[in-house]
Amino acid sequence: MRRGMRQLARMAQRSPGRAGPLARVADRMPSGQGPRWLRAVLFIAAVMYPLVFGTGGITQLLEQIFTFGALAMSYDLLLGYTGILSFGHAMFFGTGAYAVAIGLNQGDGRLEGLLVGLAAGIAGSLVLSGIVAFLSLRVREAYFAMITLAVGQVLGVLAGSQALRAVTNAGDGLTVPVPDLLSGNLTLYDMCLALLALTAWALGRLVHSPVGDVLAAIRENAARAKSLGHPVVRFQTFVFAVSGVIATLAGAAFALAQSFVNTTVYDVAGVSLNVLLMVVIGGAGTLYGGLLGAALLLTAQTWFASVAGGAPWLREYMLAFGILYIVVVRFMPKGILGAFLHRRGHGRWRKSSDCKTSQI
Amino acid sequence: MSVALTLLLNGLANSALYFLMASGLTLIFGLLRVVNFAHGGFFVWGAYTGTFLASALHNLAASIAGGAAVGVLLGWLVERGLMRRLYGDATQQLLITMGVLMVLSELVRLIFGPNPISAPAPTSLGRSWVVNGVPLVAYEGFVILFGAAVFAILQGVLRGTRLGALIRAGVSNPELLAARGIPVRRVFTAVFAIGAGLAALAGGLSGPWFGAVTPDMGMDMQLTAFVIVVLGGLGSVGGSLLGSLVVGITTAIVSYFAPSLAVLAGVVVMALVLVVRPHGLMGQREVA
Amino acid sequence: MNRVALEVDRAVVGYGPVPVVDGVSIRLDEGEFLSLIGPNGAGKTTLMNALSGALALRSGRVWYFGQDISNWSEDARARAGLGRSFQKTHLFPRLTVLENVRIAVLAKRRVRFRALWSPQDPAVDREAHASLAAAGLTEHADRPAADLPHGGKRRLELAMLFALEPRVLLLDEPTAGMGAEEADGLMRVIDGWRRDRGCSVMLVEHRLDLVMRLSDRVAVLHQGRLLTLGSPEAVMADPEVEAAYLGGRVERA
Amino acid sequence: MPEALEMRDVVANIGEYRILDGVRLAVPEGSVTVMLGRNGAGKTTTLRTIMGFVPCLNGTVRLFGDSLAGLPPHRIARLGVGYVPEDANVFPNLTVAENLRLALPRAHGRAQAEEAVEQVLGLFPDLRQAYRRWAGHLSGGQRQMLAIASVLVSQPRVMLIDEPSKGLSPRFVDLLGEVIAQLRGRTTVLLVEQNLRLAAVAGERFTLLDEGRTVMEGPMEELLENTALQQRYLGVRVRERGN
Repeated sequence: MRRGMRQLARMAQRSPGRAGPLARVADRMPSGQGPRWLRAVLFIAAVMYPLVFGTGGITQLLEQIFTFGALAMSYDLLLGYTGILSFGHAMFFGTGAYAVAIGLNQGDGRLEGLLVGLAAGIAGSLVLSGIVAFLSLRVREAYFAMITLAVGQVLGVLAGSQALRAVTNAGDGLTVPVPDLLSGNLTLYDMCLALLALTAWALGRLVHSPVGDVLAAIRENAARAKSLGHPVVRFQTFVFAVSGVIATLAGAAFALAQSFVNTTVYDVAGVSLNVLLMVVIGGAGTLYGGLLGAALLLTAQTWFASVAGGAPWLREYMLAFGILYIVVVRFMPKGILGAFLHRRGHGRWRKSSDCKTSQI
Repeated sequence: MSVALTLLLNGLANSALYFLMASGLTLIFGLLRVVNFAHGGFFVWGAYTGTFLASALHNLAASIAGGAAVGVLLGWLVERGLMRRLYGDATQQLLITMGVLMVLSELVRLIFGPNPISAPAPTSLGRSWVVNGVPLVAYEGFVILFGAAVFAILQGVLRGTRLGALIRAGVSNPELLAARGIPVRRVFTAVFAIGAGLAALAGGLSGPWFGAVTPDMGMDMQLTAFVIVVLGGLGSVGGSLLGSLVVGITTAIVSYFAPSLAVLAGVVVMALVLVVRPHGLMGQREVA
Repeated sequence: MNRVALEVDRAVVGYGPVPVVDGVSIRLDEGEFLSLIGPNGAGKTTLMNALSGALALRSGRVWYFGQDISNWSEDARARAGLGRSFQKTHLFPRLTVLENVRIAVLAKRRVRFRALWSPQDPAVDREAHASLAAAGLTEHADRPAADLPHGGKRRLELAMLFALEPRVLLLDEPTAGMGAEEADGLMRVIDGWRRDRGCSVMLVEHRLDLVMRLSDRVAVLHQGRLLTLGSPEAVMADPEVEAAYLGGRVERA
Repeated sequence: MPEALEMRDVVANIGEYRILDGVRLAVPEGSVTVMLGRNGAGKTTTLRTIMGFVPCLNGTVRLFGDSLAGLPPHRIARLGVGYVPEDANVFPNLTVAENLRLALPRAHGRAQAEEAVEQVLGLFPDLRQAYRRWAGHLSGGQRQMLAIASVLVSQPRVMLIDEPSKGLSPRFVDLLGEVIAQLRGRTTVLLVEQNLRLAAVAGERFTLLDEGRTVMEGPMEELLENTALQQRYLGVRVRERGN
């Protein structure tokens, strides 16, 4: 799996000359230049699509795929690259969405409102990630999962609470007045695509930098990384913050693209678990797996919704996803891209350093 | 004064429900080393089964027992079918239990619909009195007594029975337990099923307590239970009692003065405790 | 004459009525090779853990080149130059051998987040290769660490330690599970490297022949207490050591 | 007549490490056999393989002629194999009494259980005094006694004892030697021990392990007389002292 991961990390790097020493293992992979070529074609196709076919249902779906793809890739940085499990990624996504929505509402749809909102959202997310990391990373892995879940849920309840109706419009949600500069479907479409491209570039660079090597060390054997002198908690906090900021941007883009925000952006099942599902299905630790998962799930979701008229139970796609999710975790822990890329079988989640030998 | 007493009783009833949830969670963690994210799913199934049976049978004992039985059955199935193969792989277990929560909640939504279903208290416990300005609600008293009884029974079982000794032994060293000829896997299954049953019991009791059941109540209760076990210290039954009391009473007080902030109260208390004691009030540092 | 590299003063480690390490004081001079011996369960590994910061002291202090590091975290001590190896190999099994060493080089160079803006430094790779060469692993550089034979894993542990360029090496049974000749070779690598760099070594080891040959001084731990500390000859001649540690009639040579 | 315990060409891995690579072992009924070898030779893994904690990849493990292959540890224990691990061999959060009773089959009636416990307490008077205390509060020596006692109480046909002398003072090591000597005839013992002195006192036969294989076995005297062998495989030499 390591090889494929590096392969993808290298793909994400524009200049091949910059491929560092860790990429050497990947260099021997047979698949070579194919994926990079594919990536360029997909990018150009994504840019061209609305120019050729115009905007409509499909571009709306694509906008969602781009924003959720960026969100899923930021989540993969946590789960796949650093090996920490969060059930509350919605706390950042929702904060970004609400910050932009509130900023634009208070600023009467002017660009300044957007910028102030965005800045406030990013600052809020940084503070949030710092607090959550401080509370939970010192203890044990499970605490991080529990506390992220709790904090995410609390924010959702706050956003819907009557006490904050003046700014959040409580449970009714906010309509987002899109600034003139961004109005027009194509601009928003391009913005979402730009966010995705930027995320892919930044994350590719991050996981391939020396910091990325340290993250891999933490994922493989955190105790050893610490005993070698790496400040593990500091790195985990940093990754959590980076991932949070990207998720905040994704939330902001989502709010603009939908021009409406309500408490569902903080939803555990709808966002936190959905994005987890995307990464797990696509393949954790592959960077682009999350994007693949987002594309599959969102397409399926749209399809379910469109055929649900005749069969209302199809609206319950969350149930189907839940079952799918259990099946994937249980039987296909590498995910689609992971299984495709990695022929050599090392368990993904297993920390093979401390092999369990007991047969009880 | 009467307000304080009212809030105290209210808080104690909350605490009793929370304790049922948190003690199961903490027992499962202590023995299996798994944080069971599916716990809220067992809770919601207990609540719906209880409500359904209550409307069909009009018998409180039968409906609560039926809810608990469903919880035990679900717990048994989940442990046997999914958890068993994943011991020693913490991340994958967390992911699986989360998936189970999703499926159990969605199944409830599918079968019973997304809207709240009212769950009245049985007529025998629907009465209330006012004593010196303090309203005493029969069902509230029932919940408090029930919680206290479960705590006493749990302590009794853990301290005084062979099963209790096995559970305590398994918490400290499951491998040695196997070496003494005990089928540890079966103890694991039993504890997981008991924990699930306790959660479902909490569900069955909380229908009439909240007046209605909704598919989302599992997730909400689950979060409160997490706050409690983190607060009290994961793996300690005493800690979950203490945590339940703190969170239950705090929630009652805060929801009286500022209802919309009630959900914040528990999390803020938890955060404050974690700053001072990262391993919770009664939790112990993991021995390396 | 020599500076004191590491000093532990009346260390007590472990809870409960019987501490695992109970009031041990040892001084390690700069450039010195000191071995820690004692029967199984004497508290040697626990003492190592307390020195490296993996375990907290219940009481007592640890000094490192005159600085009180008793409250420093494990990673801070490692960054200051206190390198530690483990009784059971403790690697990044899915990364390649070279990558394992690179992680150590990066630890020494203190990766900061600005590394995100600067491309990979080829010097990191060079240093990693140098450490691999010192441990005799060059030809295995591109294998996953998990695929190495046992002796190779031991050498990789060493290469990672060397890459940290520590001023003090804490070695916990580096030859565990090795054959006699292999162990001998490994110790020779360690000793050569030590002489080269002038760093200090504290070694826990069961093979007394190696201990006696290499050590400047030997400390005997028994039931959490320091029994004797002296030259190898003095320790071997000490009847108390034989009685308590070696058990009367039978003796390890 | 089959041996109480017999291993042939046993191969076992822990994680990616091959730890056992050809262990051969024959423990006659009623004997005390000592397994020796330096650190990392595979002694503990051999015991854990017998117990079923480590899967046996190749070769056979037989108890009185019956194969133990593929059985889970608790089944092996119920077949009469008692295991005293090196560390963590009592339940510290249980009392001494609870530790002793835990291993008794449920089929035992109360009276029968009392009798079994009583019998074992006769061997370990120290434990009788500490009967109601938490096992975690015992001293190292008492804890080792409790570990042996709580296995003995279920009257195993074969006992596997892993380095009981670890961390004990010489006085307790002597006591331990007496206890193990008393086991002779009552049950069959496979003892892992680095302390050659205890081995010499307690054992009748020895098995020598090196790098995961059996290099030699035979009567204890053979090993005690052969200093070259000790030197080679144990790094140990026997020397007469004081005369």
